[in-house]
Amino acid sequence: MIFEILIYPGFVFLVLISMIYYGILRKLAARMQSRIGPPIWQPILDFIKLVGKEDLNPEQAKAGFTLWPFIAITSVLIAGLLTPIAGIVPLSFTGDIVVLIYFLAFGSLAVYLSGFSSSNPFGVVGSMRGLIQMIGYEFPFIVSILVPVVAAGMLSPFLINTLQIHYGWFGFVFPFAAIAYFISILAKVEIPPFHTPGAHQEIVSGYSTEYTGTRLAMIELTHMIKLFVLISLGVALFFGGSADMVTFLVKSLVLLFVVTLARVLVARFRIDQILKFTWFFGLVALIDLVRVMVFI
Amino acid sequence: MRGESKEEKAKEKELERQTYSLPVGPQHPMYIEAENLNVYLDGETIVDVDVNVGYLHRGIEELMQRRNYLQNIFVAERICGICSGIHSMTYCQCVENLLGIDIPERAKYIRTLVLELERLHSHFLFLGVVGYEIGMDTVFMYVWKDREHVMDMLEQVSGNRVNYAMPTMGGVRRDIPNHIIPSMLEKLNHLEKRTEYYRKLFLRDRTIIARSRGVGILPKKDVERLSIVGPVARASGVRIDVRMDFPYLKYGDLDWKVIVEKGEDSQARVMVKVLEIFQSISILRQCLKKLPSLDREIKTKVPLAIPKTEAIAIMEAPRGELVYYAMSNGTDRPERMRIRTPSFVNIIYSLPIMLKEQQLADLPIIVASIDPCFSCTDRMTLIDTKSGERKTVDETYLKRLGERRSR
Amino acid sequence: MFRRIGDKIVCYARRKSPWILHFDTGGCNGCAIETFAVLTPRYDIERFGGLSKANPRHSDILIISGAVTKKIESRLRRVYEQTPEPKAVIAVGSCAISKGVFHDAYNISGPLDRIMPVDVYVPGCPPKPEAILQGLLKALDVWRERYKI
Amino acid sequence: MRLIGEALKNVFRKPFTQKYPKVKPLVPEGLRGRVEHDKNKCIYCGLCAKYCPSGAIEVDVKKKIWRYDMGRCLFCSQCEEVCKYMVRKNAITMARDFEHAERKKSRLITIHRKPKPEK
Ligand code: SF4
Ligand code: SF4
Ligand code: SF4
Ligand code: SF4
Ligand code: SF4
Ligand code: SF4
Ligand code: SF4
Ligand code: SF4
Repeated sequence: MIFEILIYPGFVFLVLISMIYYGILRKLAARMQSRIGPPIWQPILDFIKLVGKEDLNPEQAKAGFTLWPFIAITSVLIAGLLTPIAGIVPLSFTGDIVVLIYFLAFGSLAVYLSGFSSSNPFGVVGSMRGLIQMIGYEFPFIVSILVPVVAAGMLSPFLINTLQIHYGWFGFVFPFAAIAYFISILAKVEIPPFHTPGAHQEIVSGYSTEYTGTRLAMIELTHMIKLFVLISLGVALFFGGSADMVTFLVKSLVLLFVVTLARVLVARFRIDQILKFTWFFGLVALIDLVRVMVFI
Repeated sequence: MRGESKEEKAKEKELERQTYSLPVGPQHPMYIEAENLNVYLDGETIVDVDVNVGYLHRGIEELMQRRNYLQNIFVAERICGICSGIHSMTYCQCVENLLGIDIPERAKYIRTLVLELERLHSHFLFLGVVGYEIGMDTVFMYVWKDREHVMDMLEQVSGNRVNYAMPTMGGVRRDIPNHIIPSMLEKLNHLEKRTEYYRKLFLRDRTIIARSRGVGILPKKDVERLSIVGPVARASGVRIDVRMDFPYLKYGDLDWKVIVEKGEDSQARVMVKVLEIFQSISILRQCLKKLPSLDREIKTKVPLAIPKTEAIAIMEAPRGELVYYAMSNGTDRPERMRIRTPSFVNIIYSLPIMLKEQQLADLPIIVASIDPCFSCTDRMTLIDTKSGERKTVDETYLKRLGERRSR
Repeated sequence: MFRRIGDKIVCYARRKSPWILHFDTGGCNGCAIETFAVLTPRYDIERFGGLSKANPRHSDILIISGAVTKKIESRLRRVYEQTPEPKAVIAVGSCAISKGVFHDAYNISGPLDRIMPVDVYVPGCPPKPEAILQGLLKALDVWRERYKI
Repeated sequence: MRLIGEALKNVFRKPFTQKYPKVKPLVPEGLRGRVEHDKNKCIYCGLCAKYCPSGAIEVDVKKKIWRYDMGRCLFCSQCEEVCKYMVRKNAITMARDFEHAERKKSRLITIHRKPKPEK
């Protein structure tokens, strides 16, 4: 149990594989742009470098400036522990999918609050955009997760995972929900077209503008872990689940490839366009939810 | 820019109370150069903008008055690294107008060729930057990848990728050898294919359209009122292009047409540039076809000191009309240089109109769509320091000067 | 002992992940576009782990081009202060090294090394992107020596 | 989304990137890389210094010293032209190498003195 929580598939494994996945994303994106790109362990190097860098404390920072990044990373890590990875869930109790949703949302919230606490105008605008974006994507996210939950009649992603192994892929049974889920992965991790809160060209680095060193490393790592958690949750809920490492890797890497494609192919949305877009897919996912409610 | 009068100050106070301001620049990812826009926001909507220029002001006109004519070619070139060619060529043209001399035919073709290559590279750069500003790195990467072919050609022709140092007084400094022409034509074919791809991309890609259509409207009447120039004006349906209106070098003899779009928005400005790339490619092909049949003379002799007169030269830079005015005093240094650049008008006057009531998220694409570049905006404006007198130059006088321009 | 190994790892990571900030301080922006070109497929700074961050607080290496004008000088100092240690400064182009063609213009307060310590000089007007890359790689070596373990 | 074909193709294509530090790029014949000065051909007339737009060359005509600061040079080859066409000595040529990054500013400076005539 302790081994599962701390090493595999717990904290250490989670952190490492998230970074590698992010590295694969960067490498793939570079190749699609016809560049060589960084090695896939690049995020690890970035992380070590950031930890070794000086931490600057801006004068105008408010209380919690240091705290929020760590809260953010803790909450996504806990969310990671609740997600089935290759058929193992380190932490498990009844109703854990609800807890998972809360921890993921809280992870994002903490990141945005960190932007507010830095009192930098860019940070504040970025956080504001992040919060608006959250209104957008939480709806399709929750609806799309509810679909397999209601269909399976249980709240544990672990059990849904195993159920799918016997009953076929929920992604095919509920395609709309699967698409909405995919959209909300992009939105939650701020991958294009949803990189509005950190839009480089408008507001420098958004909420993380004032952050340096370790705290910046935590914010970046939060994103990477969020991406990995969402991808593996997607595999568990929609893509047939996985009982062993090989199927898990194959399925999650395919999903990662699609995420990379999205990152490479589309332009950034404006905040009003984001709201329209995400709510549209939320409504689409509702169709599936209604189908589940009526027919099952 | 905000004045100092009482009313304006009161207005400013009022603005500050209602809104919050966001400094964009001088160090900001939105543009390569340093410039400062103070954006007043209400939520995500832009209420007002202050354009604060001058961060790159180096005092070039004054500098040019202290250097001799030959050195000034390179000073003029370094007003800006993007249209470096047009600056040095307009300068040389201006000096040749002072002397009233003509340059050899081959030199004219080579100058035209370099200018069009420069327009190509500048327009490709612009397309890439547009992609970058709307958050589409891939477009930026692809366009700049193809731009490398143009840079290769420029390097091959002139010996440097950015500051070509091609023209000199009375001609050009380097000849284009015949053996590089086939490879250049090949590259042009490749570029044409790619441009066709980008034309479809910018015209049809859903996400690009969502971000650029109907954004940053600059009505035709404002363009005419504020005398905005270049592709920005052409995208609002105003047919101005110095190359056609007052043909210089070989533009009068070549076959091409002015691109005009009616859209008035960011997308129209992008499309104007895309279509101009095709025009440039066609002009380049014509030049390259003509070159081998011309005789090899590329330079005429010019005296180093110029008797007291004055002259102007106008050319179409990638971003609009560029005017050089020079006054000589009998020595080998100009008495007065004055440069009027396109971006100055385009930035100062059109930005506040286009940005008002827009979303903050559209700021980069709007700013990018007029292709701002601040190096030439921030030259210097100085009234004759030596005599202290200030001449008023009226229109007929300018016309008279203009007539003396050699073709 | 563990400290030393840790330091070595951090040092290695630093050399493999230079995040750059480019700032044009009043040149002709020829150097600016060439620095921009370093990000693009042909030169691809990302294969050395480099990313263009455009935010001084996130960057490790400042690539500064252009003769420093008087108006921008204070801003430049602030950018330098906002960059957390360890950092390196690369002066790109003749303008930044010695004010280049603007050496006697009245509104210039450069050269760059009067304002901040410069680690690597990349001459050229503008230098080829390859030369800028070479300067960057050299700056990484400087690092290893300056923060040597 | 129109980029999708191009992007997918690129995954399997060779990247466009030059492997720069390992493989040196090809440079065109006429590249203006660096000023190369032949101290034997030079007559130390100082004309190149007069026409250099940035003052990168300084010539002490009396002591016969030619000093060149690469950190200030614009690589415009004006000096080459002056020496070739005005002085007709051809003492200056433009070399094609371009990797000049240095850690010390002083290493960018070249000083040439007129060599002692050999007996
Ligand atoms: S050039 Fe002079 S007259 Fe013309 S718009 Fe500018 S400031 Fe006004
Ligand atoms: S218009 Fe722009 S690119 Fe052209 S010279 Fe001016 S600053 Fe440079
Ligand atoms: S008008 Fe002249 S002095 Fe005034 S900001 Fe513009 S360039 Fe500088
Ligand atoms: S003419 Fe020159 S000095 Fe007069 S207001 Fe315009 S920029 Fe200023
Ligand atoms: S004084 Fe008048 S003519 Fe002269 S530069 Fe200024 S606006 Fe133009
Ligand atoms: S060094 Fe040359 S190219 Fe670079 S900014 Fe200065 S003048 Fe422009
Ligand atoms: S012009 Fe030629 S000969 Fe005269 S000093 Fe310069 S290099 Fe020597
Ligand atoms: S190349 Fe140009 S700037 Fe360099 S020394 Fe020669 S004349 Fe001067």
